[in-house]
Amino acid sequence: MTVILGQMFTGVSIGAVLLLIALGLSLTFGQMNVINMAHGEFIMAGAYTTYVLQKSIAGAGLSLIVALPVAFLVSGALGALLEWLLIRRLYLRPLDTLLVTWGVSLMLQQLARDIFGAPNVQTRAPDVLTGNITVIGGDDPLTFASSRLFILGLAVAAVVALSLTLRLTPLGRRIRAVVQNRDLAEVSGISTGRVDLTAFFIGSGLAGIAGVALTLVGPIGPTMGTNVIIDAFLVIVVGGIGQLKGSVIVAFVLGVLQSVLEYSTTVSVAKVLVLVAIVAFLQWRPQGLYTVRTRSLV
Amino acid sequence: MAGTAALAAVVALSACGAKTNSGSTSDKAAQADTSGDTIKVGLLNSLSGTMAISEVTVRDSLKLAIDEINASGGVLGKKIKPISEDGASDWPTFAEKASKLIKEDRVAATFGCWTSASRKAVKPVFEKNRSLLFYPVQYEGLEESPYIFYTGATTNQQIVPALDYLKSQGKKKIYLVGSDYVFPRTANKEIKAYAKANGMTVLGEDYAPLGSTEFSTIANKVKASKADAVFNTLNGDSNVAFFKEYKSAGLTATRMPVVSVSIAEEEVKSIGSQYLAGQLTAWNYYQTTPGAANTTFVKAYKAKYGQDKPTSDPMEAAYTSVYLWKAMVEKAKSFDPEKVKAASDGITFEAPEGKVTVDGASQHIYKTARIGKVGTDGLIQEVWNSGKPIKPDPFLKGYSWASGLS
Amino acid sequence: MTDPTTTEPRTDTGLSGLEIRGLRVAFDGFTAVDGVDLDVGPGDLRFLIGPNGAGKTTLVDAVTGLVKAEGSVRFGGEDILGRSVHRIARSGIGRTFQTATVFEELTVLQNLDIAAGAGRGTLTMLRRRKGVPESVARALETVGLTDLAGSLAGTLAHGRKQWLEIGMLLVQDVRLLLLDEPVAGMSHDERQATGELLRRISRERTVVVIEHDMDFMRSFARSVSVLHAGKVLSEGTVTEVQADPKVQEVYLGHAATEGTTTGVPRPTAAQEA
Amino acid sequence: MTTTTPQVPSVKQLRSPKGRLTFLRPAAGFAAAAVALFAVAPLALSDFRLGLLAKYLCTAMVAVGICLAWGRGGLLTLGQGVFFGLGGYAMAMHLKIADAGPGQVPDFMQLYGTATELPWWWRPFANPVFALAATVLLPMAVAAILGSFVFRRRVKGAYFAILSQALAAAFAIWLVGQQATTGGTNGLTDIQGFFGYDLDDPVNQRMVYFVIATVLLLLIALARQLIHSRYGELLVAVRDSEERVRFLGYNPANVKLVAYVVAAGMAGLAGALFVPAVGIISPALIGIVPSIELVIGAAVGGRASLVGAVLGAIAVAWARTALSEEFPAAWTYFQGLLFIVALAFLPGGLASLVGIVRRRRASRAPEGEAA
Repeated sequence: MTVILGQMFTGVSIGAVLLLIALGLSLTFGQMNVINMAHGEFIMAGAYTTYVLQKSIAGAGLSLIVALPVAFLVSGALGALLEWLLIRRLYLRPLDTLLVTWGVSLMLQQLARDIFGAPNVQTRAPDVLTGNITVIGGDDPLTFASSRLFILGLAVAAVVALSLTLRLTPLGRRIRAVVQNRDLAEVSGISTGRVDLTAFFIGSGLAGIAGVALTLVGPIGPTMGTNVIIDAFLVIVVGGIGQLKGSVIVAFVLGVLQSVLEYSTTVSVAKVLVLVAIVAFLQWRPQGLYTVRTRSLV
Repeated sequence: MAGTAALAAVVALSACGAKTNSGSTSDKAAQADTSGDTIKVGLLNSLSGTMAISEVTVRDSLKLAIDEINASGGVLGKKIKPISEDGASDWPTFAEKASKLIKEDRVAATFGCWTSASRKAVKPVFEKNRSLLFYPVQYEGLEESPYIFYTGATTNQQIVPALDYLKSQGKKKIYLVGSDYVFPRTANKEIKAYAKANGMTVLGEDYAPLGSTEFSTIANKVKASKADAVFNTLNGDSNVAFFKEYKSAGLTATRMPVVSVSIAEEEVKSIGSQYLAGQLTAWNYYQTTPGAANTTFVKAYKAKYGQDKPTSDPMEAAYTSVYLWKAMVEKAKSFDPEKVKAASDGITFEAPEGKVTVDGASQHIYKTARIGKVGTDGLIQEVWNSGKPIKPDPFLKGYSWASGLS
Repeated sequence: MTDPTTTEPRTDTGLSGLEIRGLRVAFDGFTAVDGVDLDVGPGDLRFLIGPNGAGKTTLVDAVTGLVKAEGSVRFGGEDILGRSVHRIARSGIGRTFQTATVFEELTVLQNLDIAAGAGRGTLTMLRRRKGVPESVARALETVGLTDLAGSLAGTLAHGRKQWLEIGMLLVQDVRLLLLDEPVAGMSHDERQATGELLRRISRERTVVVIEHDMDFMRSFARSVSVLHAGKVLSEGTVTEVQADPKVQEVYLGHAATEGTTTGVPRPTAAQEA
Repeated sequence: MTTTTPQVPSVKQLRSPKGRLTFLRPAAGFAAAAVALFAVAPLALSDFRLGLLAKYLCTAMVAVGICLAWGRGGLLTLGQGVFFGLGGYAMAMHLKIADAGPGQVPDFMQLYGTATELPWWWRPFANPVFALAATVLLPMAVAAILGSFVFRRRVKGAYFAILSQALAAAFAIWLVGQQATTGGTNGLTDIQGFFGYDLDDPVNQRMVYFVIATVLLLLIALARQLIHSRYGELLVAVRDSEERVRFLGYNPANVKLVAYVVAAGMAGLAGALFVPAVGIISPALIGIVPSIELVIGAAVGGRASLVGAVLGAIAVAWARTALSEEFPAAWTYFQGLLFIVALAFLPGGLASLVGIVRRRRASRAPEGEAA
């Protein structure tokens, strides 16, 4: 029983990590339809930000808290720069965007290697986040890892903040207007260029936050972004492009599915099965879990 | 069009060379370029991609040895000129670059490779061209290429002693965790055979894809198994995630120690002693290994690359390999690979890990096995060693339990 | 345009009519077409008019299989509702879109050749086009694009793209043409020419035109259906419909007071003769 | 406009728009390519460089398919690594069986598996005819099954791209997991012979090069025929406006499927020939990164132009070798920069430069042939 509950929690926590790394993409890919392969490197930038801050801020807890907003700004700025320099030239050419940003990703990885060295770097986690919380005591205790609980909380907070921003603020309204009808938004006096830039800033900034969270559970190195990027895209695609709730549901479903399969088979087999399940699902619902029905041609 | 095809067919047919099994393979081994007052050697390491994490340090260490040798007069009066190539963590690229070093640069010997996959990819290249490769990383054994010198440990110098150690500590139930590639799978096969013969039980065996960083399920499984110890053959990034998850699951080095065979000082530094303190490693060298040779090596390395840079077993094995090659060349009085090979048996070197001796028959080296414990300072302290260098036995012929393995 | 006498009458296919019963199309809660009954007789030149949002384009979308609909659509005696788009096309129904959609990176000739070829076998498809198929040459002349056969369709002026589209329907050999605002953005002369072209075509095929241009409608319509809020409001000849008080109230009344305006103003595409 | 009279003779003009020259130009191009590949390259390059060229030509074969499927058909083919791998493994399996000799199993199976006899799905590959056919037919079959689902369900654009990548990742992970029967991460290495010819021998290596060059030219000719056929015109039409094609009575899914399947077959053949040229096939050649790299060559050269895509693929592969030899530590900067500059600022690839130059020359001399 505790094994099953523990495994369910594991699934949810894998889902939380997936959600956090995919959340930024729900803006840049989901809303703006930009396949940004350098998104993984923005996650990396967030993680390295944590590492740099720890060198100047003594307490591991404090530096982690400070790292969240700073990483948001650093990765956000990188994203805005990328949008301004390259992506705005490529809005109607999705595959070109993919290939160009892949080139950017190669360069950012090499840059990280030259600045921080090829080996992984180390960050200290605050002690409260390296242990676990006992939920059911006894011989066979059920424990939840506190780092995972922190990431789950962070993911939920980020989702709430993002959906409130999109729904309630003038900026959010402008982003949604541009997404739904770029030309109409333009003639209604919205500067679509600036909205694109802001949306990209926020989306990439969220990647930075994901990077901070990943320092608690994974390695911090030049290639850390490439390890997660495809999973993140899959969450958005399966959830339905432009659908925040779809991404949330899919992240947790995939997390639980993966943890169950990992437990009953092996990690490799689980990975293959999850990917095959996704391909099969997209045959059934090619537009993902949630779609907006329109009468447009495409 | 048809003309082109016909032309090509004619050219192709007229150009056919030797058949397989005809026994008359061409005798055009690439000749090393020994003119000039320098001698070129190849450094073949991944400088980009996932494996760069580890292999860059090996390249640095090779360069240190070459600089030292050049400063003291070179080899046979020639300065060594290193040609560095990037294997890019991609096996076919390794093969391509190995070819380039041998055929284009005409190097006298090549140093490098890390993963077994990259070694397997270049092995035929070195064999076909009769050129020498010095391979500095511990590996899964079961291999003896006539053109490769293995200066890292084979299984009976690392894994078998680690199992002996666990057995002597009374750890009977073990759990195997590894990356999904050749070394862990082969090593685990050997571990299972050993366990069967020595009254130990293997409670579980899990593999994660290379580069995988999601280990919460594996940590759960390990925890649920209630094993005495974990034998860890994970590689690279995965180790970081695994140990963070291990600690989060409430597993400790005192209750369930993890013996790792791919975690050296460099990895300890990137994972953090916060997560690793008290865990065990199995190697032939640590930065803390006593001896004058090691003191000099560590001091020289830090002087060249930075005080915060640790030294590790593969780095040491790489460093040693250059000196071994120098000694072989000087004994043979020639850079010719065949003569170097012939001269190799019995060559010794006071390496940072202690005295090593080349076993000419297997082209491996005698090495002392050392079990270490990670300290809170991030250094690894030796807790046990084999007392004397162990004779390399890549096919485990001297172990009756291993008879069914190869 | 060519001289009307040069178009030879076709004899291979008889004329077919369109019969729509109780057609309904709903998008997430909004009913765009709400129980339309519509009969277009064989060889008719029917105009569909109505204010924006009346459901004209959606009706055409439903008939051509682009959107899901309830009810029944019979063409030439066969029920076609629910078939896939390309099957409906093969049963002899062709359409154009509000914005001319020709294959811009292919030549006029290639455009027409593709339109002519839905029934070609594999081997023919894998061979190069040699020369100009008879039907394509005829269509080129009918729509007056023979001189421009080698130009890329993307470089054509707006009006000529519309003619190319109509030409594509001709070589496709459809028995029913559904044209969505074919003269939008055309000059007066071009409208005149297009109207005459449609008149000629409707001798051998059934034509349905969605239009906002009332002058154009008055000049060329053989019959008219007025759509309003997803329903058929009125039907008959131009005079009958214009006289219908319901129509005057919702639509024409407004236009009638303005005399001969052309409905919604549209930018005129640059045009060289 | 309304007064234009039909010009009857113009139809006759259309039959041969530019006279016989249009036929001669590609023939001259082919002749030049054949001379370069069969005479210049073997004379000018060392054995090692010729071997590398053979490898580049294999990526160029994939680019031919990509030009067809992506450049002409608009399909974002980001999973070509899968088909390349299927072809490569089919070929390597046969060569490994042949190397092992009758009744024996390949070396790695003895090492990693307990297998004393071939697994059932290896056995048919002992037959050279089956294996050769499989190198092309297996990828085509997989593409046909996948494509018929995907295109019928109208999975497009970004979805198709991400889906292809997921598939490439899954295939690579699966191969790695099956170490005892696929060689795992190592892949199938140390291939000695090629249908009885010893690959050690430089003469035979040259023969492999000539075979590869011949096949590449044949594939280019095949692709050229397809592109200039009625099908090729239809494919462009589907790329530019799928709905419109549907209203003309075609099923665009089938049109796309043909291009996708042909491209897969070409990638499979490339993978098969890569094996004797390089002597290895491994999961590292199949996953997401190699799949992207295969596309990038075509993109840099010019996806819609056959010549551009082929030369682009060769140039990018060559640049990778040259840059990494020259700057082993910093070459990824240059590589990244090359992709960015070529793709962001030259959407038509390097091939579009030719067009720009030609247009400039035409505008300078308007009295010349301005067609």
